[in-house]
Amino acid sequence: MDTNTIVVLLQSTIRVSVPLILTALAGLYAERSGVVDIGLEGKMLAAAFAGAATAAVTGSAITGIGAAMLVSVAFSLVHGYASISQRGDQIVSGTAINFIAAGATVILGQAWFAQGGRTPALSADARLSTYKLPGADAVRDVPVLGPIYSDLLSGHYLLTYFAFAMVPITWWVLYRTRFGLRLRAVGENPGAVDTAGISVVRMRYLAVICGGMLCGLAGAYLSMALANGFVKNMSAGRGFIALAALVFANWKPKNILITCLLFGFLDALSIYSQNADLPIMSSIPDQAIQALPYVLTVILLAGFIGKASPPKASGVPYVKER
Amino acid sequence: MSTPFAKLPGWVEYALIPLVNLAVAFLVAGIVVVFVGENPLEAARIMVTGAFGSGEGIGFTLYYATYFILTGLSVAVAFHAGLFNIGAEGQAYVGGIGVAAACLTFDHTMPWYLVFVLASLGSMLFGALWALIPAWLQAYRGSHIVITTIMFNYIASNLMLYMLLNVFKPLGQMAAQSRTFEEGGQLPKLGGLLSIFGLDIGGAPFNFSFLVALVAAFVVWVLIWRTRLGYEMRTMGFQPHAARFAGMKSKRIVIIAMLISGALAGLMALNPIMGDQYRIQQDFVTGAGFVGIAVALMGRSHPLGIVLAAILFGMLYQGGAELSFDMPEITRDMIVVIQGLVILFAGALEHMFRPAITAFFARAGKSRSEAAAGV
Amino acid sequence: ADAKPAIIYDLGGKFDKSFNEAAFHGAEKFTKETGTKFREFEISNEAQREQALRKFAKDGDNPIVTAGFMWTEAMTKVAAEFPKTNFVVIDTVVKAPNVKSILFKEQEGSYLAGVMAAMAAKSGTVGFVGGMDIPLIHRFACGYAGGVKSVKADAKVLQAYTGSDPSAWNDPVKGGEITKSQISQGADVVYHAAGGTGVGVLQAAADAGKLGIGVDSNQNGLQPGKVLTSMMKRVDVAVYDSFKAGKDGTFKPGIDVLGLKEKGVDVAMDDNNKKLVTPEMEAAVKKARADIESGKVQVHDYMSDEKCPY
Amino acid sequence: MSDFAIELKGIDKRFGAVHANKNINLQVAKGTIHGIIGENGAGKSTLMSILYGFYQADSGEIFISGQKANIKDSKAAISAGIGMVHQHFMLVENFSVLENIMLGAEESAILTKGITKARAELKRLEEQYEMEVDPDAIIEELPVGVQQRVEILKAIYRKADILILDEPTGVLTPAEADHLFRILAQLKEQGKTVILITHKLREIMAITDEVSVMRRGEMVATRKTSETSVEELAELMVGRRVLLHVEKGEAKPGEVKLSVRNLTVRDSRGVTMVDNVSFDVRAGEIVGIAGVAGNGQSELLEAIAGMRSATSGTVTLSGQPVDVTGPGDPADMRRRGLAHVPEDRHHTGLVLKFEEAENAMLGYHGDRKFGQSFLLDVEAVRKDAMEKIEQYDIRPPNPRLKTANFSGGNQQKIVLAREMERNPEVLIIGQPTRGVDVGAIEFIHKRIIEMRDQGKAILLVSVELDEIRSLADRIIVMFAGRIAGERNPDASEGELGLLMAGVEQKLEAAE
Ligand SMILES: Nc1ncnc2c1ncn2[C@@H]1O[C@H](COP(=O)(O)OP(=O)(O)OP(=O)(O)O)[C@@H](O)[C@H]1O
Ligand SMILES: Nc1ncnc2c1ncn2[C@@H]1O[C@H](COP(=O)(O)OP(=O)(O)OP(=O)(O)O)[C@@H](O)[C@H]1O
Ligand SMILES: [Mg+2]
Ligand SMILES: [Mg+2]
Repeated sequence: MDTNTIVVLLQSTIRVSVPLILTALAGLYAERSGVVDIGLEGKMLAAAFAGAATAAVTGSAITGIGAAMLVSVAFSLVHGYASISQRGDQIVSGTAINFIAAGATVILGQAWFAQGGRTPALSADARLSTYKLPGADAVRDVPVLGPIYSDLLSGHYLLTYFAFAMVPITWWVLYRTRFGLRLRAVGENPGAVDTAGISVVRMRYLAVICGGMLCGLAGAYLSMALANGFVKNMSAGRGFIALAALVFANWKPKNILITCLLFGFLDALSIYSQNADLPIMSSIPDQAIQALPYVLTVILLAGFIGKASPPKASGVPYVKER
Repeated sequence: MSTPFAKLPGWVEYALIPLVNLAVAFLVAGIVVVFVGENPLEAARIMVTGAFGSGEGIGFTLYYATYFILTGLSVAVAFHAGLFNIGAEGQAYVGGIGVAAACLTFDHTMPWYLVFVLASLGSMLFGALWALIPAWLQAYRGSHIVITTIMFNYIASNLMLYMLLNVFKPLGQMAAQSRTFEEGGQLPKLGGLLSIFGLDIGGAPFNFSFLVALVAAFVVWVLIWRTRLGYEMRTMGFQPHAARFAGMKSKRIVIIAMLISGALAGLMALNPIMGDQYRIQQDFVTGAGFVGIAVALMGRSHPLGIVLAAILFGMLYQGGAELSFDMPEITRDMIVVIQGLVILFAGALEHMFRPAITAFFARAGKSRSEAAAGV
Repeated sequence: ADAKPAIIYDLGGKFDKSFNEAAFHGAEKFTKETGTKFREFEISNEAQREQALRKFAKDGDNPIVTAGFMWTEAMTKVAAEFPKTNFVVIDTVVKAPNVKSILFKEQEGSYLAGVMAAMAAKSGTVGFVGGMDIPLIHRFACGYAGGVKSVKADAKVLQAYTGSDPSAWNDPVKGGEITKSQISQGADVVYHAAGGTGVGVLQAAADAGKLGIGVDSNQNGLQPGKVLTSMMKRVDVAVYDSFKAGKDGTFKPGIDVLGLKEKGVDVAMDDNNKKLVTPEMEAAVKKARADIESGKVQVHDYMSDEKCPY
Repeated sequence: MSDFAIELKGIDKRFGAVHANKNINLQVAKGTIHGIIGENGAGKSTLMSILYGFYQADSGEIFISGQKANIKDSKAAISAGIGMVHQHFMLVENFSVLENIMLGAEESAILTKGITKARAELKRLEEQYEMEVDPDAIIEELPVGVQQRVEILKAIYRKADILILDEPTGVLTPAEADHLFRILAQLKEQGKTVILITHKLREIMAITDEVSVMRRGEMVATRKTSETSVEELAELMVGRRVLLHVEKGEAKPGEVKLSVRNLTVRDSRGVTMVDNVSFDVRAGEIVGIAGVAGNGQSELLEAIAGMRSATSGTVTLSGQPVDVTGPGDPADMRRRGLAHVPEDRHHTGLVLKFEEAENAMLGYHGDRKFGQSFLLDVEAVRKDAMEKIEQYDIRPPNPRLKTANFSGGNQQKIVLAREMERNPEVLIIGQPTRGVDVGAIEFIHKRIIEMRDQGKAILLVSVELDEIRSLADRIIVMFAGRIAGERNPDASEGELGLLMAGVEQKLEAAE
C-alpha cells in the first residue's frame, strides 16, 4: 500500500467514523447519567429524516441541522419521560423508539414528498459543505506531511471537525466541570446526588437532551453530508455499532474516539479490499470480508479489554419509595 | 406520595393495567391513523377481525406467535441468569442450518416426525453453538454479552448468506435459498386443531411448531421454577455474589443458560422453514429475535406472559397485514409504528397509569369499608 | 369486463428505488391513463406471499402481478388454486396455464452500459456497486464487465457489494463510501445495481467529478450531467402492459423474455446525459445493440452457470 | 429566636401500606446532642430523611430555629443548615474523596477553582477535627470507617449547623467510635446541634443530652439522658425487659476442628489483606476475632469459606486438608461440614428478590431432601422453610413472602436458621447481629451459645467488641492482616482496644 492508498483509507475512516463518534458520545452522556439508550439508532434515523426534509423544503442546511437536533431531542425526551419520570424499562423504551422512528420516517416522508419515504435530493445550499483548511493547496506537494495535511486533515465538513473536537470537549465537560461531576455521579449513585441537594431527574433529563443533540447531528451528517437526502432505514445499524463502540470504549471519551476510528477503519478496509483484487483476498468469500469488522471486534473484546465496567446505576430507574 | 407498593387485586395487576396500557397505545396509534386519513375505529375492527375473526386469521396470528414465543423464551431464559441476549436473531438464523440440513438429507427417506426430531435437535444444536462463543467470552473473558451478541447477529447474516449461496442453493437458481423439501421435510399444518372449534385454517401456515413452542414454554417454566439449574440461574441473575456464596459455578451457569437460550432461538427456525416455506431462505427470521426482547419484557420473563405477549404481537402482524389490504393508506410502515407504540405504552410506560388506578381502588376500598362501618 | 388489477411488491417494498418502484410506476401510469384503480400490497415476510396472492385472488382481483424472483413457489401454488385468475410474475418463471412469466435480460442492458462506461473512462478503470452479493446482481455485473471488456480488453472492473442483510439495499452512505473507494482506485465511471444504496453511489460519483450509471429506471435526472446513463429494466412497461392486457381481455400466458430487442432493457438517453454521450459512444452503442439483437454477440448470462467469463 | 434547633409537628408518612411515621412531634434543643433510638423499622431513618428532604412527609410541619421551613428537597435542607450521614452511605464509590465532598457544593461551573478551595478547606477541617483522609483516595478502596469520615466531612463542609447521624457506629471500632464522639462533642461546643440514631444504648448514655424513643412509627417518649437508664430505654424501645448479658457456662473444648496455618490472602489489587495467620478452633468453643473493620477479618472468613483464594497457607477442616489456594469451592466446604454466615446478608447471604423458602435452602439446594432428581420438590422446600421459621420465630411466618419484605433482623434469622440447622461441624459467622435490634440479638446470641454447647467449633467475627467479649471463649485480635494478639474474654476493653489499634504490635516490634 502506498501513501495514497493509506490516505484514501484514512479519509474514508474519518468519514464513516463521524456518525459513530457523535452517536457513541450521545450514548455516553445518557449512560453516564444512568440512562441506557438503545434508541440511538432510531434517533439517528429520525434526525436524518428531519434534517433532510427540512433542508429540502427550506433550502437551508442550518435549518436542517436545527430540525434534526430538535426531533432527536424530542425522541430523547420521550425516552427520558419513560425511563426517568415513569421509571420504565429503558431497553424497552429504546426498542420502541427504534420501531417508531423506522416506521414514522417513511410514513411522513411519503405523506410530504410522495417519493416513497425519500426526501428530495438536496441542493448544494441545503447540503453541508466541506471546508478547506488554510493553506491546504499550498502544501500539498510537500512529501508525506503535505498529503496528510491537505488530503487527510483538510476538506472535511465542519461537522467532522466538530465531532472530533467533541471528544476532548466531552472529556473536559465530564472531568472538569460541575455538570460533568454531577453527571458521572448520578450514573453511579443517584442517591448521593439526591442527598447532595441536586435533582436526579433534572440531571438525567439534561443528559439525555445532550445525547439527543449529538444524535441529531449524527443523523444530519448522514442525510445532509454523506448522502444528499434521506432514504428509508439509512442509519443501517450504525446506532448499534455506536453502542458497541461505547461499551468497547468502556464509557470513556478518549476510548470512544479510538474505537470509532477502529470500526471506521475496518469498514474502510473491507470496502477497499473488496475492490482491490489482492491475490489472497480474492479467494476469500465476500461475506467473510464483510463480516471482518464484527469478527475483529469480537476478537478484540475477547482479548484486550477485560470486564466492561458500566456506570453502576445505568439502566436502573431511581426509585426512592418503593 | 407514591403508592405502587400497595397491593392491588390480582386481576387489576395482571389484567386491567396491561389492558389500559394497550388501550392507550392503540389510542395514540388511532391518532396516527386519523392523521393519514382513515377511520381508526374501522381500522381497529379490521385489525381485530383480521387477526381473530376467521380461522385463517387465527392461523396466521398463531403462526407469528410461534416465532415470538420461542424467541421470547430465549431472551427470558438468559435474562433469568442475568444475561441480556440480544443475539436471538442471529441464533435463530443459524439454527436454520440444523433444520435445513436434516430436511435436505432425510426428506425423501423418512416420515416428517422422524425428520422433525432431527431438525429440532439440529436447530437447537446450531442455535446453541451460535450462543456458545458469546457465552464463553462472557464467562471466561468478561466480554460484554450484549455487544458480542450484537456482533454475532451481523456475523450470522454474513455466514448465512454464504451458506445459502454456496451450500444450499441449487445451481442456476436465482434466489438465495435451498430447494423445496419433499414431504418428509414438511411439518403438518394444525388445521385440524382449529377445526375442532369449527374454524377453517384456510391458507394459514399455522403448523406443528406452535405445539413445539407451547411445550417449550412449559419446559422453560419447569426449568426456571422447578429445577436446581433454574434456581441457580435465578440466583445468578439476581445476585451473582450470593451465587458464589452458595457454591454455584457461575461460569458453567452462564454457558448453560446461553446454550439453552440459543437452542430456544434456534428452534424458532422450525416454524418458517419446516412449517411454512419448506426451504431455507434468506433472512427468514425477519426481526423476530428483536421482537422477542419486547415479548420477554412484556411477558415479565414468565412463560405464560410470554405466550400472551407473543399472541399480542402475532395479532399485530396478522391484523396489520389485513389492515393494509383493506386500507391501502395504512402501509406496513404504519404497522411498525403501531408496534412501536405498543412497546412504548405497554412496556416502557407501563407504570404511567398505575398510581391513578391504585388511588382509584384505594378510594373505592375505603368508601366500601366506611359504608360497612356505617351499617 | 371490469378489470380489477392488483400488484404485490416484494420484501424490498414499493419504494425500493429498484424493480418494485418501477412496477409501481407502471401501475400508476395505467391508472392515470385508464382511470381504472389497482390494489397493491407490500409483503413484510415470506408467509405473506401466499397470503396476499390468495387474498387478492379470492377478492376477485384480476390480473395479479408480482415482482421479484422469490415468487416462484407461492405463485405456482396459488395459481393452481385459482385457475380462473390471471397472474403475472416478473423476474422468474412459473409454468401454468394462467400465469405469464416475464424475464429480463439484464446482462444485455448492462453490456451496453459497460460499453459506454469503458469509452467514458479515460483511466481504463470502471466500478460496479452491487447491493447484496446474490446471483441476480452478478448478472448485472457480468454483463457490464462484458461490455467494458469489449471496448477495452485490458480495462479493470472493480466490483463491490454493500452487505449481507437487507439494509444493504438502503445504505446510501456505504454506497457512497464504496464509490469513493473505487474512484480512489482509479475508477472513472461507477455503475450500481443496489436500490436505495445507489442514490449514494451516484451522488458520490458526482461529488468527485466522476460519472455514475443508474439502474432499473431512468436515473439520469438524479445528478443531471453526472450520470452517464441508466440501465433501464422496463418493469414498469411490463406491469403496464399486463394490466392493459387484463383490461382488454388479451392476457396470454407463457414466458416473455425481454432483452434489448424486445425493448425490455435499454440504456437511457435524454437531455440530462446528452452532453456526456459522444458521437463515437453513440455509434459504439448502436453497433453493440445491433450485434446483440442479431445474435452476433451473445452476452453471457451469469445465471446459466454462475460464472462470469469476462 | 427559638431555643429549638428543630421542631417537628405532626409528621406523618406512609410508604404504601406501611405507616412509617405516625403523627410525630419532636423538639431538639440548640447546641445539644439528641439521641433517637428504636427497634428496626421503628421509623427513625424515615423521620430523619424527611427532615433532610430526602422523603416528603404526607403531613406535618418542620420548624428550624423557630422558623417554619419548607423542606421540599435535600437542597432546601442543606441551605437550612442540615447535614445528614445516612445509614447506607451516600457516596459515589469510584469518585475520589475530594470529588465526593465537592459534589453539590462545587462553587462554580468549572471545577478547577473549586478544587483548590475544597482541598484547602478539607485540610483545615481535617486538622480541626483530627479526621485524616487522603483527598485523592478512591472511596471504594477505603475502609468503611474512613468512608464515614468522608460523609461527616461532607456535611461539615456544607456548613451544617444541625448534623444527623444515622447509626454511625455500626461500622466502627470502639476506638473509632470514641473518636467520633469526641468530634461530636467538639461540634456541640461550637454550638452545633447533633441528632444521633443508634441501637447502642451505652452510646446514648455516654454522649447524648436528650434521647427520644420510637416504636412502630410512633414517638413514645423523650427523656433527659441524665434522668433515665439503659434499662428504662430498652423497655421503652421494645415494650419489655431485655437481657443485655449473655448467660453461658464454661466451654469444654474438644479436638481441633478448624486449623489455619500461615494463611496469606491478597486482594485483586495485590494488597496483602491477611498476613501469615495461624490459629485453631476446637469443638465446643467459640473463637472470636476482634478488630477494626478492614483489618483482614472479612478476607480471612472468605478464604476459609472457599469464596476467595488464598495466596499461601493451609486450612485443615476436621482433620482433612483443604486446598485454599485454588479457585475455591464453597459448595465443597459445605459438604465437608462447614457452615458460613456471611457478613453481608444483603449481597451475599440472601437473594432479596427470592421467596423466603428459596433463601432458606441457598447453598444447600443440592440436598436430596429438596428433590431426588434435577427437579426441585417445591413442597419439601417450603415445608423445610416453615420448620425453620417456627424454630427461629421468623416473622411474618410466611415462606412465600419476598425476602426483601422481611426486616433486617428477620432476614438475619433466615440466614442463621439456614446455616445452623444444617448441624455443621464448624460454623463461621461474620457480624451476626449487625443492624439487628435488641430482641433479635438476644435470640441470636442464645443460639450461638447453644451451638457451642452442642460441641460445634465456632469462629466468630464481629466489630462489636461487646459481642465478642460476651460470646467468645478466646479472643484473637487482628490488625493490618496479622494476629495482633490473643486474649481471654475477661481482658479489659482498654487492653483489647490497644491491640486493635496495633499499639501492642509496635511495642513488640520495638523490643
Ligand atoms: N423507601 C421506602 N419505601 C417504602 N417503605 C419504606 C421505605 N423506607 C422505609 N420504609 C418503611 O418504613 C418503615 C420505617 O423504616 P425506617 O427505615 O425509618 O426504620 P428505622 O427505624 O430506621 O429502622 P432501622 O433501625 O432498621 O434503621 C420500615 O419498616 C419500612 O416499612
Ligand atoms: N424500600 C422499601 N420498600 C418497601 N418496603 C420496605 C422498604 N424498605 C424496607 N421495607 C420494609 O421495611 C421493613 C423493615 O425494613 P428496614 O429496612 O427498616 O429493615 P432493617 O431492619 O432496617 O434492615 P437493615 O438492618 O438491613 O437495614 C421490611 O418489612 C420491609 O418490607
Ligand atoms: Mg434499616
Ligand atoms: Mg434506619
